[in-house]
Amino acid sequence: MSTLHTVNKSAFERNSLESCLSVCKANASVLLIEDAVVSALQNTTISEQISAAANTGVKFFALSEDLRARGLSDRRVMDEVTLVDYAGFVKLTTENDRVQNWL
Amino acid sequence: MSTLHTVNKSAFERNSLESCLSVCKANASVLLIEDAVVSALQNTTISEQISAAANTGVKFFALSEDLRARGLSDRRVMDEVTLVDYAGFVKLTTENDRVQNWL
Amino acid sequence: MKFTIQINTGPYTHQASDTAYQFTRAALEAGHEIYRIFFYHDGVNNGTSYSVPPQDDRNLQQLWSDLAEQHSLDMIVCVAAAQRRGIMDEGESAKHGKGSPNIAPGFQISGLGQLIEGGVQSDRLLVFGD
Amino acid sequence: MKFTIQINTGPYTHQASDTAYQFTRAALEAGHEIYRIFFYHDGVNNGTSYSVPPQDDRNLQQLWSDLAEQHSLDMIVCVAAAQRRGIMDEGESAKHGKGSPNIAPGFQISGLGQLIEGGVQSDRLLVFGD
Amino acid sequence: MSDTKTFVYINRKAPYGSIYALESLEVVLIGAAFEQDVKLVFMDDGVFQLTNNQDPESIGMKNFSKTYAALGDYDVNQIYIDQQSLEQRGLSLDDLQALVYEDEDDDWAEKSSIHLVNREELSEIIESADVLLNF
Amino acid sequence: MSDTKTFVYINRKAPYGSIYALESLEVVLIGAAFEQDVKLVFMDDGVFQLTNNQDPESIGMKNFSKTYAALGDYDVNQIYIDQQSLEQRGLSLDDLQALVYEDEDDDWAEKSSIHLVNREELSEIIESADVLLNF
Repeated sequence: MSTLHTVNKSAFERNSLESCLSVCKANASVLLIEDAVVSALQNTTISEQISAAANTGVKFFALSEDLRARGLSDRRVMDEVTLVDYAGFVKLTTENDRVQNWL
Repeated sequence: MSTLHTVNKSAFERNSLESCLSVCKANASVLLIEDAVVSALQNTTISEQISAAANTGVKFFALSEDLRARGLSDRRVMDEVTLVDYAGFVKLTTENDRVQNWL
Repeated sequence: MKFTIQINTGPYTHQASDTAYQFTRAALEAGHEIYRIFFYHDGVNNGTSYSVPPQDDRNLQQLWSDLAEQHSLDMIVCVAAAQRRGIMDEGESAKHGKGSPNIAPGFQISGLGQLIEGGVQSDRLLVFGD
Repeated sequence: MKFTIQINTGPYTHQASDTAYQFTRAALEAGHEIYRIFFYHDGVNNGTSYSVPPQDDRNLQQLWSDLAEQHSLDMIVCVAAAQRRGIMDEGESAKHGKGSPNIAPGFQISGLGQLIEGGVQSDRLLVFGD
Repeated sequence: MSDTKTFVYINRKAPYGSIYALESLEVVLIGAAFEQDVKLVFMDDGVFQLTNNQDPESIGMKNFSKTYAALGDYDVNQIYIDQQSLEQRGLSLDDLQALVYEDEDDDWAEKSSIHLVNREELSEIIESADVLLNF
Repeated sequence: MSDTKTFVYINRKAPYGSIYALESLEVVLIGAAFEQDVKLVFMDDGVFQLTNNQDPESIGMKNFSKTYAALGDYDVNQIYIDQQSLEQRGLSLDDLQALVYEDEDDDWAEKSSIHLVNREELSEIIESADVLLNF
């Protein structure tokens, strides 16, 4: 049993990623979409939170279309974060048992 | 010359109060309205930021109508925060030289 | 799999309607079923037929209406939210003494029960909003 | 003093339109002049005449229309934002081949220049939004 | 597949600043007719939805907070409040409405619907959901 | 009262997630006709508005980022970028568009419109405003 969490707002602006991570289980997946893709960048004030959660077994994903829109190439994204496209987004929702959309 | 800053979102949820305080001058006024009134409560994880800014001379206000709506009585509000009603809100905009609305 | 999609924001101001649209297309392309799309809160504004966006921009209402036609989608606009925000079908418009209906093709007005029922009948429910 | 008020959100979902309304009333009561109210982004949705909120709730469009009439307020709806979101006066509706106009009394459609001009002519500009 | 599912409502926003708190309550009440298993979570600024003595009249809005007290009559009696969110905001359970229900399996004894939970327990509640609704 | 005022635009949100970045640019361009003193501030997630290589085609949106390069032609050449916001996001000026203008008082020499500022300097810019527009 596992949960897909989606976050759509920048962790620099809102508390939704932090709240999400505070209830994430080790087998959970977190998908960053819309403005939240900026939270996937390397060497930011957020990166450490993502690394720490990844070390406990949480899997991180970011929507490549939203990264590309904002001029943020794969090179800048943390190693812990896997890029997926919309087809991959759909696949994640089916591979997990439920979806929690942090709004 | 002085500036009135308004903040309308909870500091527990968004970064707008933090950004506001980072550019506030000693003679500035900060008015908390809408959901931001929750940032005026005593003994929270925010209170210290407000105390620190108040100690540098920043004046804090909160809209009493918005506090009352949310069941938050004056007793719970930090000593550093002065309550104003809508008439007081209008007065603050005229007593300062400009208004910066942090959205 | 069967999906129900809830959309909380209107078109253009926030990306949520765009994201929901792209997700819905991708789900259909992958062979899944979209059981229902429920437009709630400001999301009801996606269903206005009066929208005229700039020529060089996307027309979200049109995109939704076209997708609904191609895939026989069940697109519901929450009645209470629609009344608050001024989205009317023929019946609502007559009942409230307003002018021409402004609901776009493919959108139907119905109640919140449709959202719950979507949750009951679908394998996954996703919410897009601000 | 002269004020220009900008409103970025529609009615009901966010408090901004309520706050702007209460502020405007308080400013008028204190003897100030409201030079202009500019409805921008989703704020244009405040100007729909089709809104029918629940009987036990406030009717924001009506409150604005009444205030405009009592105080001869200049209430502008941004034309580009209104076109995207489906708010039409008679001229817009005819031009784009839509049905009856759905703009409420007291609201006028005009351009972004009115916002800048409001900033130039007023002593204070306030923005209410989400 | 059984037609009974677990619906978990996550409430994270203060009331009156946006319509979400009111609408969440609407969905819960409408949803009660579907006889699903319903759990309500109040976390982050959502804990302010349950404060005592709300009075939004002077901002022109309706006080819907009395309606929470009726939830027990609709068999909505699994209400989870995040302790950490309360503490961060200087609040305690005493600041919130006492929500109760009558337990039909226990001679209609009046019991509290409210459970104070930590983040670990919140994880479990989310994992127990078939459907998650966010407000 | 002179009819020339200082308009300061505060841009704090990432592009495409909301319409504010696009609309801010619209107001600035329309406002140019009014010949006011115009300053643009990019802080918090607003710094992402100026990233190179934006490509929103696959999310169905228009790439408006090329328009920033035209600001110099409209005499909008006071662009302030908050250094702390860049650093917090692992960005540097190299990641952003280089915006320039031709200085008519200096034989039309091409100069940078961009000024990297700290929060102290941002305070001064806000204090210099007659009108503040927030996006």
